[in-house]
Amino acid sequence: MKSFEEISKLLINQFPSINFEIKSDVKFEPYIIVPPNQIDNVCLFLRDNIDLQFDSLVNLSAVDDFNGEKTKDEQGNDIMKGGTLSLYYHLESIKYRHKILLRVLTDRDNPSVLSVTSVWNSANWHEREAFDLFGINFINHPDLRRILMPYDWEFGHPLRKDYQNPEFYQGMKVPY
Amino acid sequence: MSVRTEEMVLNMGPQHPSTHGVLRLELTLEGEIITKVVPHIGYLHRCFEKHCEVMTYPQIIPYTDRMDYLAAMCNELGFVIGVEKLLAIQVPERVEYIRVIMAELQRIASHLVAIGTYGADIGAFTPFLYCFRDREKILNLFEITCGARLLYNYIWIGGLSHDLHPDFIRLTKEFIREFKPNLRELNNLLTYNKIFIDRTANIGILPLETAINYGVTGPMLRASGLRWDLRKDDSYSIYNKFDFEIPIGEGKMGTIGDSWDRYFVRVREMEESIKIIEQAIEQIPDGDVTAGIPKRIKPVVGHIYSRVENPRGELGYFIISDGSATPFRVKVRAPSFVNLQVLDVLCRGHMVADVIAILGSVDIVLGEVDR
Amino acid sequence: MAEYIKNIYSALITILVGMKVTLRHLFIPSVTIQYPDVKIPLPERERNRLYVNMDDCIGCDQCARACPVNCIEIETVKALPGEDLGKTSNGKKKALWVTKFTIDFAKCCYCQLCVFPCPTDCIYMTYVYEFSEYDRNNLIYDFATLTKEEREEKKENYRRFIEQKEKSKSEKE
Amino acid sequence: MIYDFFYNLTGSALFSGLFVAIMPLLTFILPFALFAVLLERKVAGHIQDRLGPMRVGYHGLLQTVADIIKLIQKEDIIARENDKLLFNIAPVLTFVGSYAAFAVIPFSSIFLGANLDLAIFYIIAVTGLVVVGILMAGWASNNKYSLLGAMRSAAQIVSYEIPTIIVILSIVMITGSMSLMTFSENQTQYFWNWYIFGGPEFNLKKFLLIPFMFVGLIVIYISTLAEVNRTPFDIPEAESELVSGYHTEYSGMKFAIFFLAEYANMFAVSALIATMFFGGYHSPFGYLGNLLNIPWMIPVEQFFWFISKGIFFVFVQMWLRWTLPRLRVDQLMTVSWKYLIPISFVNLLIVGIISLI
Repeated sequence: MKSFEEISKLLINQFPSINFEIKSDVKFEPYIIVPPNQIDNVCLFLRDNIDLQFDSLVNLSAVDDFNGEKTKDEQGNDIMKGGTLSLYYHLESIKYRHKILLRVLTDRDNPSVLSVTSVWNSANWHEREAFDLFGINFINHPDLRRILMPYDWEFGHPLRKDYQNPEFYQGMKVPY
Repeated sequence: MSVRTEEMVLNMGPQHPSTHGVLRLELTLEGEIITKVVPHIGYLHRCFEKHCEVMTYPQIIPYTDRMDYLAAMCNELGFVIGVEKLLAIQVPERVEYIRVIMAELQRIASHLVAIGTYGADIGAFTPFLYCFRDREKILNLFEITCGARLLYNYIWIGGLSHDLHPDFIRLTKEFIREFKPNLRELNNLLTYNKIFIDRTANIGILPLETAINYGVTGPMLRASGLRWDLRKDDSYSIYNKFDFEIPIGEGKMGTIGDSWDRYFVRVREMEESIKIIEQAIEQIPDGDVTAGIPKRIKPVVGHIYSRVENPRGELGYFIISDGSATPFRVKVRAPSFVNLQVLDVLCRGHMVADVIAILGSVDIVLGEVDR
Repeated sequence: MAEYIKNIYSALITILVGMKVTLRHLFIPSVTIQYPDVKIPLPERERNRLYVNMDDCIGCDQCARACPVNCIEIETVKALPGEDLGKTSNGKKKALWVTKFTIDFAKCCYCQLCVFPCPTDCIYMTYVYEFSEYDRNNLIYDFATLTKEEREEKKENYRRFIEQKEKSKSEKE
Repeated sequence: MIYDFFYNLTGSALFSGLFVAIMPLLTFILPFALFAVLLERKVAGHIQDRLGPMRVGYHGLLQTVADIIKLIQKEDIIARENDKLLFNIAPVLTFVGSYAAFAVIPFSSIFLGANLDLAIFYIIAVTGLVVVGILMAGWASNNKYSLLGAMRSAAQIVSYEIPTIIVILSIVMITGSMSLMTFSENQTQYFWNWYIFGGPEFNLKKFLLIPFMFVGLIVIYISTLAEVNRTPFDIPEAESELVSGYHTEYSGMKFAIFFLAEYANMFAVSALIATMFFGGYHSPFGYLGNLLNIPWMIPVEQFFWFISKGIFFVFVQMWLRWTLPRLRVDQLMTVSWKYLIPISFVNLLIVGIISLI
């Protein structure tokens, strides 16, 4: 059963080249910010290290931080430029019962993160959902296609804060 | 000379009598043997997470009911515990007890549906009606307490919408007294029936490592032999006050982690839930349940991941609040959504009739898968 | 060979046990009722169709705000100073003409969130659950008691009252 | 019997032959099918703690009549892609397969279609037609599910034909003849003369036979269940997998004929078992007719006893349907080839040896 500090210390001296940002003063759950192109090596290490053994990815949630600068497009509804999308990885070790929260930041315009499906298979559908609802492109994901929305939904990604509902989808009026 | 069988793609669903809702399974068959199963979901997607961004905290509770509509109480409990942690408020003792009783009654009702529809999938239609006859009694208990039978909006942030009905305790005791013999009878009729065992033992075996790697939780993980239950391991609410044990799969009728084990873990879990309810009814204190409900709910900026042992697995709410009365983001970790991924691994090499048996033992609810 | 015999034996025994269970149920009285002729009495906290007692309603819009699906629409017109609108049952003075109070029961999810915040308890749930319609628009119930002309007239003289106030204010400057 | 009666009544062989063919249908199968469908739904209801149909008529008695009327006025859909000819012949063929078996079943000593010497042989041959009808239906509906369902049920019926025939063979060995009439005649009045209790003569052979007769009864009962596609072998209409197998595409009157064929087949099979093991139309306790010595009363009593035995076995089939889950296709084959056939062969061998004593 390792505490948050021990785990972050272990991570830092395992990956000296990566600059992690340790956030422990945040309300309710401290987390570590990991750069998007290193996430799969970090997760592989977290899973395979003997005294960490994070063998189950509990939850992977994508969040639209909506912190770019707002601009108006022609119809007057606001469009976000810049800003970040963040991915929260909740990991847990069944053996040692300790938990950790990782956060990955990608920019909003063309978000792309390395997929961790090779580390935990449960990430497969979580990542497909993040792609479907947020547009985050996961590199070397087995089959990245929409999961909840119809496969041919080309009006953007619904869970983004500046998402506009289309008027018609294949002849059906969308806002009922 | 191997017989060249040409692959046949069979679409099962989305309106198929036994896919437990709107789920389309694309089966690639060779003769009768399955080589690949691709589940297509999203037919029941009602964008719960988009709703949460425009609703105030109390208004979200009726929406959480509609995710796993067979275990509405447990959904509400998960969300409410998360928000109470955000607000850092402590709920009176009586409310905790009532919440545990309601969650356990809901677990029995949900398992009765799972077992009943599983029997009906295998072909035995009578146990399905016996299970629903017992479930009606639980729904009546819910109805006299909060007025609704399926979607309750009963557990509020900081308390409950109504106190217990005066003769709730008497009716619950009556239900438990009638339910025990019914459960034994169900075992005689279905659980130990040789045909049922032939149809479910050694079918859809889920090894423990694959289960953990696929993030499977709940009765499916316990059937694969791991004693992992959030009520004990990550104990929320007052579950540490009751003694009950966690049933796991022992491979009595086949190997550990087969469909029969998943079914039997649910049957034994119902017995455990009865034990919890009996203890909770004895020790329930008095007190006011609606006093602690805050008038205006504006949690502090921060994020919390609260999780609850739903009848289908670990239901988690990742709530991010930005200080306003509506949450900034609520992400739901739905157990059926995660458990459904394993279907492809379970069904390889089995026959079409087994897919129905395996899907029934996985016990998914599409409202929760599609959110 | 033993396995073979054991299979046959357990198959026969479990089938006979199962048949004993169903035979016993053949003689147990049935639990179902004949619905349209016999109806189950509903408990008193039952949540079905809403009813609004209009002479208690002060048009405070609390229920519309609390509703998660926004199925309650209320429009009110301020009463002119001279007009007397009478009192609600618990003695609160009414200050607003409620010109429109509709609840769309096609959208309502019967969660009872609107019943609790109402200061005068004029909106509550009744026992009526058989109110299905052929056309969805018939499910939009209008509870306001003012007739069409009265609503126009109320809006009309309120607008005139506002203009009078503007005119008198502009004359004062 | 009836044939000669009508022959000397009308004198023309054609008319009396025709009438004998129609007689069982009009007098027995149609009313039985009406009654059996309602019985099934009532039995299912009460087993599952509910009431079954109660609306139409007193306690739902006219329910089946309402069903028939509904099915008659329903549109009889023939899809464009269907093979028209086969599509229409299939239901008739399945019905003929089971209906023709009634010609030789003795309802009572005088009420018998035709007293064939090869009655049992004829029944086995005729029920083979049902397989052809089902395959035709599956193929003609031109849809993936029906084809799968039809192939499965054909394999099932063929592989369960063998244990039935072997057990029938063991009975034929004891009685020495193949005509159902002699079967019934041998098992005279009292129930201890029935074959299930070892046959009419009182000697050591009788007591040796009893256990093997019970084994034979169980084997033939299970295999006839499979032949009639009833649970636990109702894979062709396995709702949960193949969306009701070969008669998915049928609607209206054709579907009613399939339904009728199923119930007719159910009664034919139960009647066969009753005749072979439980003394056909003989009453277990002697006849009231003899006591009050009213001679014409005896055939009526025999008719009553025969019908009640048949309906009892039909009830057991229904009782099994609402108790047991369904077997998978390969399990079904293992039950037939690995369990029923070896047991029935051994049974045949022992019965043969005993009958030599």
